[in-house]
Formats: sequence, structure tokens, C-alpha cells
Amino acid sequence: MKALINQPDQVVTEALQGMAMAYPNLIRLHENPQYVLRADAPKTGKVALVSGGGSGHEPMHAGFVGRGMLDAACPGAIFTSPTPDQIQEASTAVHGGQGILHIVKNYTGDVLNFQMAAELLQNDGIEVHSVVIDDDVAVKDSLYTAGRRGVGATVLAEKICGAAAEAGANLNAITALCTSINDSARSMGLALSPCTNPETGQASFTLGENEIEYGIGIHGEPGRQRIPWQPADTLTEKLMLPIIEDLPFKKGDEVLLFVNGLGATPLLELNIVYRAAARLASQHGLKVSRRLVGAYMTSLDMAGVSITLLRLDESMRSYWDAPVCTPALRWGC
Amino acid sequence: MKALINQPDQVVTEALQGMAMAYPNLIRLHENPQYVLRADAPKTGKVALVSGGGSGHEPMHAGFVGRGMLDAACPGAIFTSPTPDQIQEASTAVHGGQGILHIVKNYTGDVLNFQMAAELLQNDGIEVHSVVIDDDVAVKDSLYTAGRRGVGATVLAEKICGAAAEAGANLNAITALCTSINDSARSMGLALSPCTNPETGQASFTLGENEIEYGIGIHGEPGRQRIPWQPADTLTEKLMLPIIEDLPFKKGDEVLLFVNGLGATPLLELNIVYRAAARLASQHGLKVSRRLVGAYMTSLDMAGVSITLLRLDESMRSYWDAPVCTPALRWGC
Amino acid sequence: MGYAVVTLMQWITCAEEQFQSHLAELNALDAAIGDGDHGSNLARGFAKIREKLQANPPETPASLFKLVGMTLISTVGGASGPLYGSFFLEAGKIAGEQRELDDATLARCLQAGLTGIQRLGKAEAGDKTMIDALEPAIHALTNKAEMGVAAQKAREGRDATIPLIARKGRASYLGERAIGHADPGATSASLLLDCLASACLA
Amino acid sequence: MGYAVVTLMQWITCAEEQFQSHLAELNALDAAIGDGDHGSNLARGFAKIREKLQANPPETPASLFKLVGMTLISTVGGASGPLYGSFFLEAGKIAGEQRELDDATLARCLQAGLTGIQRLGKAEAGDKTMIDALEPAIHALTNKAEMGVAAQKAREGRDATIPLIARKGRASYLGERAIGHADPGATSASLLLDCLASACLA
Ligand SMILES: Nc1ncnc2c1ncn2[C@@H]1O[C@H](COP(=O)(O)OP(=O)(O)O)[C@@H](O)[C@H]1O
Ligand SMILES: Nc1ncnc2c1ncn2[C@@H]1O[C@H](COP(=O)(O)OP(=O)(O)O)[C@@H](O)[C@H]1O
Ligand SMILES: [Mg+2]
Ligand SMILES: [Mg+2]
Ligand SMILES: [Mg+2]
Ligand SMILES: [Mg+2]
Repeated sequence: MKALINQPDQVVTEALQGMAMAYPNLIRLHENPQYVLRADAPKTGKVALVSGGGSGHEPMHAGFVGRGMLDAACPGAIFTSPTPDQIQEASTAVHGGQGILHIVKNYTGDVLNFQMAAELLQNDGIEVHSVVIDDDVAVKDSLYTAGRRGVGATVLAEKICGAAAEAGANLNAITALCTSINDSARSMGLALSPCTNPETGQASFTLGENEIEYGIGIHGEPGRQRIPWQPADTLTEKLMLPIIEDLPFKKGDEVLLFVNGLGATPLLELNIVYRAAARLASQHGLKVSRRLVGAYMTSLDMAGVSITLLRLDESMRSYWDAPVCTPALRWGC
Repeated sequence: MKALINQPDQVVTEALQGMAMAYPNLIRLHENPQYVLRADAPKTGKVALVSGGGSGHEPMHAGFVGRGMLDAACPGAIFTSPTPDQIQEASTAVHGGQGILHIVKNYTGDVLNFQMAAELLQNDGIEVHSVVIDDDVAVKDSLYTAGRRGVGATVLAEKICGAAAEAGANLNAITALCTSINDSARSMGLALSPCTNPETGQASFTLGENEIEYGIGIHGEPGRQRIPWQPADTLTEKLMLPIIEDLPFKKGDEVLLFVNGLGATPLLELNIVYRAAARLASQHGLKVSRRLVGAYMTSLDMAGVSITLLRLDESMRSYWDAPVCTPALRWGC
Repeated sequence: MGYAVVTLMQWITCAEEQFQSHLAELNALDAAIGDGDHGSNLARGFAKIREKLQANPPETPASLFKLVGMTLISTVGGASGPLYGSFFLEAGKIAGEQRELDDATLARCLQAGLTGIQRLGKAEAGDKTMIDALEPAIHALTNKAEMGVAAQKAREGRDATIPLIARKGRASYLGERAIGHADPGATSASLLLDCLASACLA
Repeated sequence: MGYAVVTLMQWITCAEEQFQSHLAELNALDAAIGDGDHGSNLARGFAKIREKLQANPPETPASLFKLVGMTLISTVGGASGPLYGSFFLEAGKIAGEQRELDDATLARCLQAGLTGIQRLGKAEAGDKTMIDALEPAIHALTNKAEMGVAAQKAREGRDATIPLIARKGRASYLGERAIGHADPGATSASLLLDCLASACLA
């Protein structure tokens, strides 16, 4: 496979090493088991935020470790959830005596491994709360599915809860905040190309010249539907309407609009999608007061985009604005 | 062509509109002619920095407009230099009475159009200096070429000179600083895939399953040589050695290491390249004291990477560390 | 017959070989309705198990099962890591101190393992998961069937997942698009039963 | 013969049509040794020219040339915008107030245009640029050749760029890899001369 890698089975390890070398002031890498932690961890007296999941979604999650966001991230193999002992060790290493919040995306693997880790930590006498993020409206939430996937809301929850933890909020308050962010956020994505797993060299699916996977997740899994290409404004509407209708978002709501690139889509195109999404939001009476545009939660080299809307309240907004000092998100420091 | 666009000839305009909507506090967009300027321009009493070039390299240049970096950016059509009147109007709009520095990449089109603009501005009584960036060691610099291309050093020059302008340095001093950055920087890139121009729908070249274009520019032009795929560490060495030898960089030099993604290459891979590059730098006795890793100067959806080394002196280092408040580079604010 | 630790080691060794040689096939099945890593996941886990077994051969069935379960949990990740891991951990709890398991005890071990998977993953037969291969096979063993018959049941269970819509795991996101594909976990479970049958014969 | 503004407008209209119909071909030539936009660049510039000519038909050759030159400079960008723009601006300066140019004056206009391109771009014949088509054609006109002959010279000049290594513009980055491809600028220049010849005949 033609990629900038050495050994396929060393991709994640070497990338983490490179990242740690590039941000020595912000993060540290622990190997065996693999996790990334704040350079100044553990922060005594602060609730610790730990997240993680399969690799291949960079900069998520390791790029969000640092002051004002995560205390530790546990990267699994490509698209494979981390293991319980990895999560347990990372959590223990950053525990500052005030308990731990696990922010977990709703995939069977992530949920099961974090659940096992939480049990191990509780056996060690460490208080752990978990919030499962499930914001993807492409998936029907019913008894007959594994429930909605966790996608873009994860990034927003990590930023906002990270600021709350930094400000000294306690575990119950941060857990409630995280739950409320998840309840107030909805997402949807589409892909213009498959992604190729560097560990296996295989493309996740094949798409015709003119085809799009609509309702895609972030692991190269096929979407709910295959549709023909349409102009960006139309495709954006096909993402925005199900999002707006689902919560439902209402006239007068203040929102954060997050346009996320899946990896290979140029910023030029993300900006065109942002333009269309912001216009649609206004047309529906939503007040877009905060925004994020860029590749923050990717699927390797997939071309495509996802959109997330988060209904902001005052505390979310001010935590969003608070300083964040991580490799991938940075302001106020 | 399957991209997130509407009309092919509206790609640049709509993307700029989207960008301006996403960063209302940092930048403003002027249409007809098209340019992006600081939200608070003109800054009286400050030297104004203006850059520009073809579009398709996002976030460069419009993403670098803001406090501590550019006062204005002039985006041309995809891969096509802006026009003299566009540059003239942008420069006039941000002129703060202390003269203007044009930072120009060494391509015939960019050089000619900026040169014409400078003449127009000088006729209007505005003092304009120009520094032409030509850091690409893939091109032989001789009487028999258009000279070396301007690549990665452009981003670094815009950041560092922007900080100097913000700190109140005068036009002569900033021009000298910019020249010295260009003299102290070298770059080289390679592509794993062509890019596709959304205005024409055409791929820039075709590459075999196992082929790489080595010594590539940023406009989809073919490189100097086509080579077979090799592991990331070897490819990184093939970029680093010509860079190190060219200046030459010497044992003990303090450097900034910039690993730049060309668009479609996942951060995972950029981090692997950064790891290899930083190791090579150490092995050559270079002290990497600052770094930048990410997609800052792209070629649309091209997969590939470029590396830039800048030999830092104390003033460059402190201007690099100074606050920068733009859509694409942000710290200290 | 009796299952001493050597026989059970043959089972696990066979599984390692099968997952390695079916790696691409399991990944491809998973790519069709999931994220394309099921083969890589199991191969990674069982490679680690082989390493550990070589370094520290266990002396009882229980310690073998525990080692397999713990290793799967700590090296596989994903959905299948905790699920197959629990399967072996729970099986190990039933095996006790015995040096050799009889047919009935082995069946009880496997049934406990299956219950562990279901407690964790909440899936039922028909949800298009590994359960669809494991349950009919283990049910047959509980009813004193030959091991070869159980393996046959598992293969049938795997094939029976093809026309199903998934209700658990990643494949559940696909709705109707999951129809027409065998479940990767049911396929790996069927390989596991094949190996148990061949270890019996050896 | 005499070149009134109507004849020269036919020249420019023909050029617009030719660049439009050869857009893909010029882009492809440019993709081979440059960045693939030469056709789009010229098409954009000449489309704008047509718009302006329709709104405000110029009355003298000089004002036509000036309009064409200014429009190319302000809408084309890239290398070819300033170069072709200067060509027409300089040509216009020679045309003065005359309502109709004779052969000799037109030749002097074109020669001035060529000199303008060279002052700006510093290229010489053999550098694999538009100069290679323009120079032999304009040289022929200065020596009183027919327009058809000049167009033929331009085509030959374009073809002569094929075996060359480029010394100016983007193609110069390619070294030996530029060999075997016609220069896009020489190709567009040859189309320009073809149009001038056909405007003469009309
Ligand atoms: N809740 C569940 N209960 C039982 N088995 C499940 C459940 N969820 C998923 N599986 C099984 O796991 C398999 C996928 O495993 P794997 O690909 O290794 O993990 P992941 O889905 O995390 O990538 C599925 O084919 C299915 O058989
Ligand atoms: N210095 C120069 N002098 C004359 N012609 C030049 C020079 N540099 C480039 N050209 C011409 O410009 C053409 C390329 O034009 P175009 O593709 O529109 O601009 P760009 O190279 O900026 O993309 C080349 O084919 C060549 O004929
Ligand atoms: Mg997985
Ligand atoms: Mg160009
Ligand atoms: Mg899987
Ligand atoms: Mg060109």
C-alpha cells in the first residue's frame, strides 16, 4: 500500500512517537500499554478526563490531550477500540484524586472495553463515571440496533467538559454537563471515497465515479444509503435537515456549527459546506454563535464531511471559549 | 467531478465566503476584486504584510490573515496567481501608512503580477518592498530555470514577519528579516497521488500503484523524478538530505522543522514522517527547537508531504513564539 | 472422551493458525458490514496467546482458559476482544482445578462462556452475531452430541446469518444493507468449533 | 491591406472562440509540463474581453488593444496574463490614433508587443515559451510576409518547442522531463496568429 508508513503494524506506535516528539510541552507518550497524557499529569484536585478509541481518526483523541481538554487518550489499533487494561492504566496515571470521566463513543467495542476498565478502576477504589456519546442521526436509535454512533459531538464534549474540569467543576457536574452536551448535539456525515487501512492495505468499500455513501460513520463502514453525486449545497441540506429535525432544533436556538473533514477533503470544500450549512441554519432561525471547521475526527484518507450541531447554553458557550492548549485545538494560550 | 462543490467556476468565491462566515472576528472578505483582510484593517502605524497566490493551497494564504501574521491575502483562481489590480486594491485597503511588504512565491506568474502591482502602488505613492521566496531544493537554481520555487518557507516567513510587524518593526527591518528567513530555509516535497482541479475536473498527472513523484511543487506540476514507493523513513531521508546539504545546515544549528501535508495525507502519516525527520535532524547535530506539523500549504487533494528546515536565530525564534491569531495558525490569543 | 490441557492447547493452536490463514477473509467479511478488522483483531490476539503459551505452558484447562481470556481482553480491543475474552474467562471458572475435563464439563464450560458473552453483549440468536454460530453448537454439546456435529451446527449457524438484518454491533447501522453477508464473528466462531472438533480427533 | 478596428475585432473574437474550443487541449498541454490551467486562464480572460467589447465597442485599433491588454492583465493572472496583457498594451501604444493600420504599422505593433513580453519575462527564443511561436511569425511580418505565412511560422515555432528543455516558466522545473511536449503558451500564440490570418481573409 502506497502510504507514508514503515511497517504496517507499527503505524500507530510510530505516529504517536512522532506526535509526542512534536509537542513535548503539551503531551507525553506512555508505551506498553499505549496512551498519551498531559505533560503535567496528574493534576491533583482536578477531575480527570479520559477518552480513547480506535486510531485512524487523527487528531482525535491524542491531539486533544492537554490543558483545558483531555488528561489522557487511549489509542487502539486502527479502527479498534483500546483494551481495558490500557484504559485502566491511563486513567490511573492521570487520576488527580477527584475521580475520572470516561467519554466513550457508542460502538459496541468502545462501550465494552471502557465498561471493563471502569470495573477494574472501581475495584481499585477510583471513582469513574462514563458518558456514552451517540449523536449520529444516520442510525436509527431503537431496540433493534446497537444504537446511534458517537461522532462529532465527542470533540465538542471533550473540549467543553475539559474546560469545566479545568475550572474545578466536580465529577457529578461534569458528568451532567457531558450528558447534556450529548443530548443537545446531532450529527450526520457522508463520504465521497472509501478509506484505506494502512494495517491491512484494504479499501473499506468501493464507490462508483459518481456515487456517495450517505449516512456514513467514521470507521469506513458503509453508510445507510448510496446516492448519486449532487452539488455541495444539496448534499449539505441532506445532512442538515435530518440533524435539525431530530432534536428538534428550534427557531431562536443558539448553536455551535461544526463542519468536520473526514481526512482527504480539501479545506476549500469544507468552507463551501460551511457556507451552505450556516445559511441553512439561519434560514431555520438558528443563531450560529460558535463554529469549528476542519479535519478533527477523520477516517484515515477518506474524502467526505460530517456536520454537527450543538445547541449551546451559556455555560457550554463560556467553556467553549475558555483556553485550550492541545496539539489540535488551541486558543487562549 | 466528485467533490463538495457547486459550480466549478464558483469554487474559490464560495469557499472564501464560507471562510469569512466562519471567522467573523478575525477576517473580512472583499469581493470584486477578491481579497481577504484582517477584521481590524488597516492598522495605522504598522507595516502591512500582503501575500497571495493561486488558490488550492488552503489554508494558505487567506487562513494566515489576522493579528500577528498577514494583513491581506489575494487568492487567485485555482493554481493561478492573482492579478495586479487585485493585489493593488488589497494592499491599498490595508496600508497603515508605514509601507507594505509583499511576500511572493517564486513562480513566473506570481512574480510578474506582484511586480505590476508594486508599480501601480508606487505610482500611488505607497512604499512597497517585495521579497521573493525560493526555498525548494528540488529545482536547480540556475540561469537556465525560472529559479527555485517558493514553498514551505512562505508560511514561516509570513508568521515571523507578521510578528515583527505587529511588534512595530519598520519596513526595512521586516524586509531584511524576510530575506534572511528565505536565505535560511530549504524545502523539498513528494507526492503519492496527483491532485484534481475542481475547476477543470482534471487530475494533474497519473501515477502507478507503486510510484511516487519526487521533488514536487505545490501546483500539481510533475516532480523532477518518478521513483518507486519506499518506506516512510527512507522517503523522509530522501527529502531531508538534500535540504540539509543545500544550505548547508551545520552541526549545532538550531532549526524549526516543518512537516507539511499536501492535502489528503492523514495526520497519522505526517507524524510518522515528523518522527523520521526529527531523528535525522538530531543525527546531523541539528537542534530542533520549534516545529510545525500539519496541512498548511496544500495542493488540493494531493497525497504527499513536504519538509522545510529553517535555521533559527534568536529574533526569528521569539517572533515565531509571539501570538498569532488567524484561522489556521493560532496561539497566544 | 477426556480433554486434558494438551488437547485444549491443540484447540487453541489450531485457532491461531485458522485465524491467521483466514485473516484476509475475516477482514473482508467485516469490511462488507463493519470496519474490516475482525481478522486482524483475532490474529493479533491469538499471536500473543501463542507467545505466552510457549513461554509459560499452563498446567490445567482452567489456567489455559484464563490465559486465553485475559490475553484476548488485553490485546484484541474492539467488540470481539471483550466478548471472546469473557467466553474463555467464564469457561475457565467452571473448569476448576480439574486436570482433564469430561464431555459434560466441557459443555458446561462452553455454556458458561456463551452466557458470559450474552451478559456482556446482550445479543440473542438471530441478531447476526457470533451467538448465531455458538449457541446451536453449544446447545448440541449440552445434549451430548459429537464434537463434529457441534461444528456442523456452528457452520449452519454462520450460514444462517447471511439473510439476516443485524441488531447488534456495527452491522446494525446498515439496516437492510447487511442482508446477503455472513457475520464475521459467526464465521470466526465456526472456525473455533472446527478447531475444537479437530483437536478431539487428534 | 488595411486593418480597421472591425478586422481586428474579428481577430479577437476568433481568438476567444479558439481558446474556448481548445480549452481542454491547452489545459492538457499545460498539465504535462505545468499546472494545467493555461486554457482556463485564456478562456476566462477572453470571455471577459467579449463582454466588454459588446458593452463598449472600441473605435480605434489602439483602444481595442488597450482594452484587450488591460482585461487580460486584470482577469487572467498566472504568467500568461501579464505577458499577453503587455503584448496588447504595447501594441496599442504604437497604434496611436489611427483608424486603420497598414501592414507595416501592424507589424510594428506586434513587434512592440513581443518586446513588451520579453522585457517582462526575460525569455529568449529557444526557452520553450510563447516567444518561440511569436518571434518567427512577427519577424516574417516585419519582413513583409503574408499573414498566412506568419501563421505558418508560428505553427512551426510551436512544433519546434516539442524537443526543447524549458528555461522559463513552470516547465523549467522539469528538466529533461519537459522534452517531448509542445509548450502551451507557444500553442496559444500559434492559435492567435491563425486567427489574425483568418481575420485578414474575411
Ligand atoms: N453485542 C454483541 N454480542 C455478540 N457479538 C457481537 C456483538 N457485537 C458485535 N459482535 C460480534 O463481533 C463481531 C465484530 O468483531 P470485531 O470486528 O473484531 O470488532 P469491531 O466491531 O469492534 O470492529 C461481529 O461480527 C459480531 O459477531
Ligand atoms: N518568462 C516567460 N516568458 C515568456 N513566456 C512565458 C514565460 N514564462 C511562462 N511563459 C509562458 O506562459 C505559459 C504558461 O501560462 P499559464 O499556464 O497561463 O500560466 P502559469 O504558468 O502561471 O500557470 C507557458 O507555456 C509559456 O509559454
Ligand atoms: Mg474495529
Ligand atoms: Mg497557473
Ligand atoms: Mg470490526
Ligand atoms: Mg499554467
